[in-house]
Amino acid sequence: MNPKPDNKNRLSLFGLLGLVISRDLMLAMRRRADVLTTLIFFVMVVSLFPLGVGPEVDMLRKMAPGVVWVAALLSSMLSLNRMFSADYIDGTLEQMLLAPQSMSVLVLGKILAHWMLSGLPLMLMAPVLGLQFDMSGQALWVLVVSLLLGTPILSMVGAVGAALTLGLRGGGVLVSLLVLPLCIPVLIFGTGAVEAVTSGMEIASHLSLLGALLVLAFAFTPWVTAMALRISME
Amino acid sequence: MNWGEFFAMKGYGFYVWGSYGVALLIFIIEIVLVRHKRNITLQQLRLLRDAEKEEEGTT
Amino acid sequence: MAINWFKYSAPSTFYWLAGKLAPWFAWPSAVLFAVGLYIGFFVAPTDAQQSEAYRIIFLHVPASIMSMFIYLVMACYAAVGLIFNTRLSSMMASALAPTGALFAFISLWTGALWGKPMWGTWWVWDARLTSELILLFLYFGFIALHASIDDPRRADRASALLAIIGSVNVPIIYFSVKWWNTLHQGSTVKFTGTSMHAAMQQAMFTVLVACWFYAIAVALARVRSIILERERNTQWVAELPEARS
Amino acid sequence: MLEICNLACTRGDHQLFSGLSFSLAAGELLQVQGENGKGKTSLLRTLCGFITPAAGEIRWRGQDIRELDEEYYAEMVYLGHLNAIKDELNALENLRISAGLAGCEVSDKEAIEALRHMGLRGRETLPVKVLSQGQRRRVALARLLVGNAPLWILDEPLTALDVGAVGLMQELIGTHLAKDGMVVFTTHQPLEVAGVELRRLTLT
Repeated sequence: MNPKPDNKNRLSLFGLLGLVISRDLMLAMRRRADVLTTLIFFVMVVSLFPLGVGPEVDMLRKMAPGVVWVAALLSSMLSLNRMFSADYIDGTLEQMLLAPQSMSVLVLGKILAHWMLSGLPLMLMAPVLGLQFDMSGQALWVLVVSLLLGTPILSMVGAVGAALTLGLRGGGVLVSLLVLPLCIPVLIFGTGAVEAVTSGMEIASHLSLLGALLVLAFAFTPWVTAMALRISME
Repeated sequence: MNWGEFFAMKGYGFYVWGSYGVALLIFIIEIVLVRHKRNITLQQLRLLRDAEKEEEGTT
Repeated sequence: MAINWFKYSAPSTFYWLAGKLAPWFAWPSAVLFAVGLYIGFFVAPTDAQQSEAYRIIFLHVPASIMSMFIYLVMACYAAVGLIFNTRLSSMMASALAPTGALFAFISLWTGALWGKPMWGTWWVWDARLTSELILLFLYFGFIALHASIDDPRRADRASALLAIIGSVNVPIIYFSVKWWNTLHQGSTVKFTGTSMHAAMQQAMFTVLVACWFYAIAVALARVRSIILERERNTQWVAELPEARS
Repeated sequence: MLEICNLACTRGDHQLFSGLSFSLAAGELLQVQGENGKGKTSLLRTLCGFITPAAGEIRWRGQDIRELDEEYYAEMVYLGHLNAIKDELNALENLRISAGLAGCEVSDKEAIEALRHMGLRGRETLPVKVLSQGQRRRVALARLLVGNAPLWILDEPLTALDVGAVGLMQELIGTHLAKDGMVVFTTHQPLEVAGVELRRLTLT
């Protein structure tokens, strides 16, 4: 009987997480256009709003958090398709399912990489756009914090949708149809925090609810996504 | 009570009958669709079977 | 008496059973609708505040309850199908989805027609209405996902996962919308605490049972077509008298 | 070691095969044969656990692979029709990442050695984009050299390979079998390994 292979060179879970993240980042760096398109889309959508509703500063200031958040939601939908489809097409996803480590950790790595490439740039970009809408410094600060807490949730919930619609015709539209309704609480609390600070109310409750959603999503979505991927690969 | 008064619903006739009318319409459409789907499915089954019979006949 | 329940979970037996049961739900449903609406329109008195417009309630409330209830039942069926790999429960889930979406739509429609004369507007961003709208979106998502996957097994499993996630999310969405709403404007929509007349309750309850029976009848009828479609290559379908030309 | 009992597989609503039983012991080579559409790939994908069998079970070291899960995956390698190679990365990076996904860390030295063994000397740091189909396949096959999994499941390993590479593949399989490895594969080309009896399984 064959002895079981030795575990000398076995990769630890954190090693795997690091490997997946660095791989996705490296791939994105060699294909920068994809990341930049999403970011430009975000900037464009936000900039279109004043043109649509008129340049009154008071109204713009009131709308700003909502506009930024909706634009962030839409542009993260755009980038969702990329999350698994390239790996699905070239067979890497098959190999990932055969990884002798927890699939959830692998998926978590991909989600984090996706966030670094979509949520993080949006978050860094948001203050500049907020200035276009004449937001106060304090409001900008809260906006960034709310995006920091909220955009990872978008990536996580989005991952489930992306995994379920893997390889389907019309997957791009379908994924938005599935994911957008599920993201409504994030939108509500995200914009709520910014609105609260501009109207002088306390913001802690909004942000802590957002944090609670983040923890909840962090606990379940990698696992659910892994399950969805198995279903989609069958 | 006369029927004209009844249908007027004290001025709210449009809203009340609009609700019930549309609901009725939706129920009827759904029932028709379910029946239609059943007919289509049965028809496909028959076609499938006829095609198989013909194949058996020729081979 | 020992009944072999597993026997009824075989599609071939259930096809027959559903055919037998459907009329037993369909006709009582029609009768109950008639009775409920008779009580609602002729027995129940005119409301002091809302005049005759309140009579929409006999349809609106049962439709709203049904839309949520059907979603839960659908998610349960889907979950059973996913966990125990029983084909029939997945088929039941997909048979229920369109009916649930219809009830959600009726609920929104009647809500709008009720809102206009009462609050002067077709739509308010109230927690209840908004959640109902999102529920309709969730139904659309379920149906769309199921429809766009060709392999029925994968379609069942993928949409089951979606239905479960949706049912976890519905309460979160409801409370977040409610909170958002109270922060914004204070709830403009309040069901004033007028004690409901007994006849009103009876009418509403009767229509609710009628809707329930209707949903069961339609779902059973629909699941029969789904069973035939999925099992078309089996021997028992080939031997069905109605499939003979 | 690998036992298949009464396996059945359905795709959509037609049955590909049923009642399939066989077992594979250390050092054995099994070729799965059959016409197109008879379920060769589906059988291999079922062995990988991608597809849930409609009936029957697959056991590895006496336990169901569904229960073993990660332990089983640590002991097998699968190479499918798709290479799992990224165009944007170079051969070395590709190999290191795919080995990492398979759970083992590979040093640069080992990886370069494996690639050279596969006849890719001098092309280790070129982006895979510029390589030919056959060379890409070799990059994918190099994965077999860096792991130490006893079970190899290879779906059409010889496609796009030239004669030299086919010989290399035969040699590779031979060494693996000599080390008490196991290979299940499908192919349209003849493949012979010196000194090993080839078992055949035909799907009808």
